Amino acid sequence: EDVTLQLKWVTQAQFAGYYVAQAKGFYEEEGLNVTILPGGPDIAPTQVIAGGGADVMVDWMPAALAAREKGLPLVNIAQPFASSGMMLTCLAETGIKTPADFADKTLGVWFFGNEYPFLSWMATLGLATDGSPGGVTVLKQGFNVDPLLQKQAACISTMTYNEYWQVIDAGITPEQLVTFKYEDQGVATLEDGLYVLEDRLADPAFAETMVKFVRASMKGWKYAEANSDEAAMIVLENDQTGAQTENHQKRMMGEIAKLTAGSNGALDVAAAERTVATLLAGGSDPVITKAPEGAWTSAITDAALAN
Amino acid sequence: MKDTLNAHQPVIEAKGLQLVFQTADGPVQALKDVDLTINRGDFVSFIGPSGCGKTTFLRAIAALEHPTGGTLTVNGMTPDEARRKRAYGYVFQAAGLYPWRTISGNIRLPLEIMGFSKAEQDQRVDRVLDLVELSGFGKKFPWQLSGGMQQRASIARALAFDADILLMDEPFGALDEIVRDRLNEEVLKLWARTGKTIGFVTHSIPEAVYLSTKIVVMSPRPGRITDIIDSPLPKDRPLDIRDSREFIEIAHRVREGLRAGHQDD
Amino acid sequence: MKDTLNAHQPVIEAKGLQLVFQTADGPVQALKDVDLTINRGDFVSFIGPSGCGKTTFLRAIAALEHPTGGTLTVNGMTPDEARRKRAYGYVFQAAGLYPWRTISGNIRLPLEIMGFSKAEQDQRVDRVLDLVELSGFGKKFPWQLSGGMQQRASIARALAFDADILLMDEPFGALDEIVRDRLNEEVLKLWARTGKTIGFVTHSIPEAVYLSTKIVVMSPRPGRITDIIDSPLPKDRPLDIRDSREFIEIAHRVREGLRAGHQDD
Amino acid sequence: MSRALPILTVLAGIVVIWYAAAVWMNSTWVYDQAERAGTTVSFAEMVPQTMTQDRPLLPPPHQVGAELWKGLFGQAVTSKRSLVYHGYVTFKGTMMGFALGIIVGVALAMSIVRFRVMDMSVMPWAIISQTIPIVALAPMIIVVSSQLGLTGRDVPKAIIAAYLSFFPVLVSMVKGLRSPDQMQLDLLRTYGASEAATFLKLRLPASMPYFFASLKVAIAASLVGTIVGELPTGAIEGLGARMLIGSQFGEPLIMWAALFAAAILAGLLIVTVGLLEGMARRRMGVPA
Amino acid sequence: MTALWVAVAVWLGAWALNVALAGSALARRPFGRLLVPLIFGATVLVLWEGLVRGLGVAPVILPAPSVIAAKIAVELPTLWADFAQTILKGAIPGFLIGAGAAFVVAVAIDRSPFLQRGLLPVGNFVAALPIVGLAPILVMWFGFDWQSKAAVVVVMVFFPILVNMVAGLQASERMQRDLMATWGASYWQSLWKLRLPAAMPFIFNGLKIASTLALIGAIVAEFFGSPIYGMGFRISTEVGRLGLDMVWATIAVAALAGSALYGLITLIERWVTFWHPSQRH
Ligand SMILES: Nc1ncnc2c1ncn2[C@@H]1O[C@H](COP(=O)(O)OP(=O)(O)OP(=O)(O)O)[C@@H](O)[C@H]1O
Ligand SMILES: Nc1ncnc2c1ncn2[C@@H]1O[C@H](COP(=O)(O)OP(=O)(O)OP(=O)(O)O)[C@@H](O)[C@H]1O
Ligand SMILES: Cc1ncc(C[n+]2csc(CCO)c2C)c(N)n1
Ligand SMILES: [Mg+2]
Ligand SMILES: [Mg+2]
Repeated sequence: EDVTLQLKWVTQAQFAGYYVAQAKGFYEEEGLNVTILPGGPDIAPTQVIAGGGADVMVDWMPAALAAREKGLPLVNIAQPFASSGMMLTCLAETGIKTPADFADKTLGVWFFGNEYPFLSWMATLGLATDGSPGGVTVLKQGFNVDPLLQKQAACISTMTYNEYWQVIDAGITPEQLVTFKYEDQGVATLEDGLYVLEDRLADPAFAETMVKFVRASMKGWKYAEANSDEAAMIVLENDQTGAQTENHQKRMMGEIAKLTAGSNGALDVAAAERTVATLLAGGSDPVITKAPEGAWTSAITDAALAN
Repeated sequence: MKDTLNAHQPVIEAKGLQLVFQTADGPVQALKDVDLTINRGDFVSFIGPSGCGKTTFLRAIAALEHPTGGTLTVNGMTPDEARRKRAYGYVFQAAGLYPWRTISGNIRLPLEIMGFSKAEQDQRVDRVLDLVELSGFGKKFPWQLSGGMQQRASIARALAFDADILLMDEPFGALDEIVRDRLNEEVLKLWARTGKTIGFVTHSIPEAVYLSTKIVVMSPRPGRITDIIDSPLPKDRPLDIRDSREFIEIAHRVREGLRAGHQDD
Repeated sequence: MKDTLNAHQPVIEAKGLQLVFQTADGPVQALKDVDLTINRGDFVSFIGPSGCGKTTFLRAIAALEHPTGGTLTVNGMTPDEARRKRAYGYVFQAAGLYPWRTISGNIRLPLEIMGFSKAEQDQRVDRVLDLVELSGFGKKFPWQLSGGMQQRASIARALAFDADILLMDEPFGALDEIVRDRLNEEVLKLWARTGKTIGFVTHSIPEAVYLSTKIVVMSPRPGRITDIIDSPLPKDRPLDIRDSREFIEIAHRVREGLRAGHQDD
Repeated sequence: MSRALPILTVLAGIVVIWYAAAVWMNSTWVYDQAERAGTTVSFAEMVPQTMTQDRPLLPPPHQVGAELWKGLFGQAVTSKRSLVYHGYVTFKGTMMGFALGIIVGVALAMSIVRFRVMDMSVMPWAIISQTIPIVALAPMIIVVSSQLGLTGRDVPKAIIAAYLSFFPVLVSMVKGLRSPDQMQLDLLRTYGASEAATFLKLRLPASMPYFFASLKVAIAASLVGTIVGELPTGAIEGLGARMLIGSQFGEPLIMWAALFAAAILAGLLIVTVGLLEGMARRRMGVPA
Repeated sequence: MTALWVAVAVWLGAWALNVALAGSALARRPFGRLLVPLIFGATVLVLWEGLVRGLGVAPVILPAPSVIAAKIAVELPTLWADFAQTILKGAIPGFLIGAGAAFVVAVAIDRSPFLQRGLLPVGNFVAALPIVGLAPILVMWFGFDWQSKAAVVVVMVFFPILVNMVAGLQASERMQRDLMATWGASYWQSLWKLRLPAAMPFIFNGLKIASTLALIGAIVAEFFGSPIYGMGFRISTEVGRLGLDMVWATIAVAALAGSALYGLITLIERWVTFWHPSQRH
């Protein structure tokens, strides 16, 4: 059976589990022929899956829920990432010590569907994001950490597994930085999960395929967690740009393993509900306006983990 | 060719011809009440000040313009029918050779369009190149030839497919007097040899007198014929006929006709 | 103007003049061993087949080309110095009006460049427009005028600033015979009135004979002077002087000279 | 030699200015780092430190040169680390887009010249099409073409490249097909030539100089389009993907090297088109 | 499905109408020249609407024109703010600076054939640099706001205008230049009175090409970092949010702005180069 998986970003250790599952033949064992499509700056996985370009995709829950409200019935079938790796990294020299100090500062944020957790957090903090006085000035940050190095922003969005280390690599010591993990601020939202379209899930054959897919993928993830360096090398082999480095990927894999730890693939409904609550807390402009129904199912993971 | 025998048979007949151009500034009457009959084998020159409609008349004959009044027939047909029957060879003021074709290629062009066989094409190209003394230059491109040679090539092109009627619009305007004299002689020879009917536009009085059996003097605003002079000169004309009394008299009459047309300037 | 009195004083003197163009195909000898003296108030015509160096010689006088040998002086200076002293009025074959300026604006252009006052400019523009019979057309743009009118405007432009030496390169090439006759008469009048020194290139034998006090016949490959004919015609020349015996004789001599130059074709 | 000298001089000038700018721009970081470390650096100490940074604001020429060298010659050309390999991927995309652009441009130009209604209705929209940022359409092109069953990334990439390259061809060809003057057209009418003959024997050859002139612009546009298209198509391979990855992973040198590789590729393509043009012109009898 | 067939019928009908219009006398009047492309544009929209409805295309892939129009109506203030940021602050100043710089450089190198022969090939090279490579660098150098967008635009428009200017300065005919020489005109006199006016048709050619580049440049540069408004920001963000109606609304604004800029330059061109043969028929 053919399965096409659309990733949310370029080939990197963030997606190690799937590459490992493929390289180690876990998919093959299940009788699956999986095509992994890397993402990129202009690829919205939600749009790809809506257009029939993929069967299943990796995305963050806020983006998936927002798309669901827009009428694209996405359903979470598995959640390999138990914790969130997102944080805000600030230069200590700007004087920021607590979130209260964000007022009147410039913060770098990723958009393209990655902005929802940030907007919810700011709403919780009561900080306006439209640039009005007393609020924060938001920048759409590009793909790199330059805005922080160039001091164009006081803080930027970073992932524990990638951008944070780039700041460190650039020559700034951890002591010169102040970081705020969403996890610690109580505004964590669920990150990389697997999503499919609801109507397709109604087809038992497809559901069966997804069961196999999730089972193999989780096997891949657990292997990657346990064999972090090998997993990084597998990712590196799959990077066709040849621009990724061993260093980066090994370190990223190490950090990713911390996020997948404790997940067997089954969605922690409490965490999902917390995510929904965070997103609903957006004050006048919440990311989603009502609690979704049927946005996740345990049917697939239940079946996958049963045997 | 077939009818060369019955000369003096009218080939081109214009009766009350009118041609009005619609322009942004209003209508321009380019030709008014033009009556003219050209017989088979005639050599007719058109002379007149700039803008008097010489070119327009020639173009009307070749169905490149459409008269807005009167009648115009060519071999008893409409000009358009005659054009489709390939009755015309037309030589424009500038040589107008296609720069991307060699001289041979340029001459071959009408033959290709008219569907002559390859062998026939080759043979005709050779023949007319010879006729205008350009043998050996067939492989050159136009810009490699002098202005006079280009002009001869364009005449060769018009001759290649043996149209009955040859229309030439100031073909020698850009040439110097000596070259012009020589080409004049050659056109005359060619005409004598082929018996074609020729319409010829020029600004030069001596040229008109030297070449023609009939000189049509035109005047502008609106373009009309003011004088038609039948030349009494013999068909055989050495260059120094231009010093003869008869020649000078005709030239004088043409000049007077022209001057009259200019009076209203 | 100041020296109008001492006529017959040499204005332009060429001795053993050589001009070689370096081209991609090797050097082209455009002028070879040209010796010529032009006196103040002379009207000198240059005639010769295409490519014989007429234009090149005129351009060398105006410092637009630089001789590669021999000497050339204008009023005892180098041509370049004379140019900077604004000694020349130059009329090119094509009118060469600037299309973005009106006729007045075109005539005013050299005056602006030479720093005439605004009032002086207006007055001169009016005067020369009148001279070439274009009063009333000052506000038109060049493309709104006929070719002949454009040519007259370009002559007006060359006259506006009263240069001592007027160089004209086939100024009437594009005009019909009648207009040409009229402009010929006017150039003669102007020359008589102003006493300018005029260099004039033409392809027309009658024109050269009618206008000049001195006719320079040239021949090509390499460009050289084959004959210099001093005209015995009086300064005052009605148009019908062209039917006189003397005129025809000079024309004949010019024609012979030209024909000789063509022999090697 | 006489052609190379001016270019070399200008390049030398650029290199000098570039070094000066590199020192100036990269010095900020040196001073910042010194301040963070609580030390000070003199000018003489600063300059060398601007030449060797990992993340320079403006890498000096030798750094870019070294990275470029490594990318081009540091490994087998088939390796995915080789810029030659990625250059080839981009080149392939460029050529596909270029070919598609030429076909579309020429076909549209032909119908515009032939049919007045096409001229009046399509031409303004062709201009408008170029005011739409292609990157905005890129994601949709990908999705739509995958819906049409074209799962490969080559076709969307070629469409994006063609979108940019058809326009110069269209504009030039319209001009070129209309370049024959009235006399040249009238000549064929006196021959009673058919419309097809007029097109083949006159309009088409007369348009060739315009056509070739447009090709240089079109191939450069096609290259830019391909590189743009390499980001949303999954940033898998090609120079565009390397630029993105270089930027994303804080390796500006990778990005700069890819940028210069793209410029070199552009130069090669333009020169090649120029040579082809020269050959065609000679065959069509244009003086050298 | 019926929607599709209705749309196709409308398309065919309108096309027939256009064929008739283009052949009629109306086609020669400004009104007709505007009407025909507008009808064409309208039929494209109808066909698009029909396709989307008839084939049931998901709105997250391609929204119908009616949906886009509704979005434009609702979001006017946002669209205006984006327009002001990207076009008024980014594209237009960048365009003016780039054109000005090209002008100055063209005049500066005009007297040196050596510099020209060196600079122009290198220029061609730079002009072929992909904007997606340049934009991140310029954002890094000039910050997130409009300055970096203007810088991208400057780089993009500089060479096309320069190349055309240099060609234009050489466009005067030899005879026209020789005339200036016979009058003993200085360099600046012949520049102002001859060579610049003669260069105008070329310069406008360059400006027209540059105008579309300016727009694209300003928008694309926002993909690589921007404040949270601007047309490029809007497009890149809304694609990620599946707000395709807003994406197309912004594209419509971009096309409108681009056409307006192009049209404006064409008008000025007509006014300045009224004398050029291409401007009168
Ligand atoms: N296509 C056209 N549209 C409008 N007016 C035209 C057109 N062609 C010619 N005319 C006008 O018709 C008149 C006659 O023009 P024509 O070209 O026949 O003159 P001509 O005698 O050949 O002049 P010349 O000796 O200058 O070639 C002129 O007033 C001219 O302006
Ligand atoms: N700039 C140039 N470079 C190279 N050769 C030139 C140049 N200008 C003229 N020539 C050559 O010099 C010779 C004389 O040219 P010139 O223009 O003076 O002839 P002309 O007598 O004015 O001819 P025409 O009557 O055709 O105007 C010709 O062979 C011409 O090809
Ligand atoms: C337009 C755009 N900008 C930034 C990101 C950043 N981002 C979001 S998740 C992720 C993975 C961690 O490296 C990264 C880099 C994006 N996806 N799209
Ligand atoms: Mg005519
Ligand atoms: Mg000459």
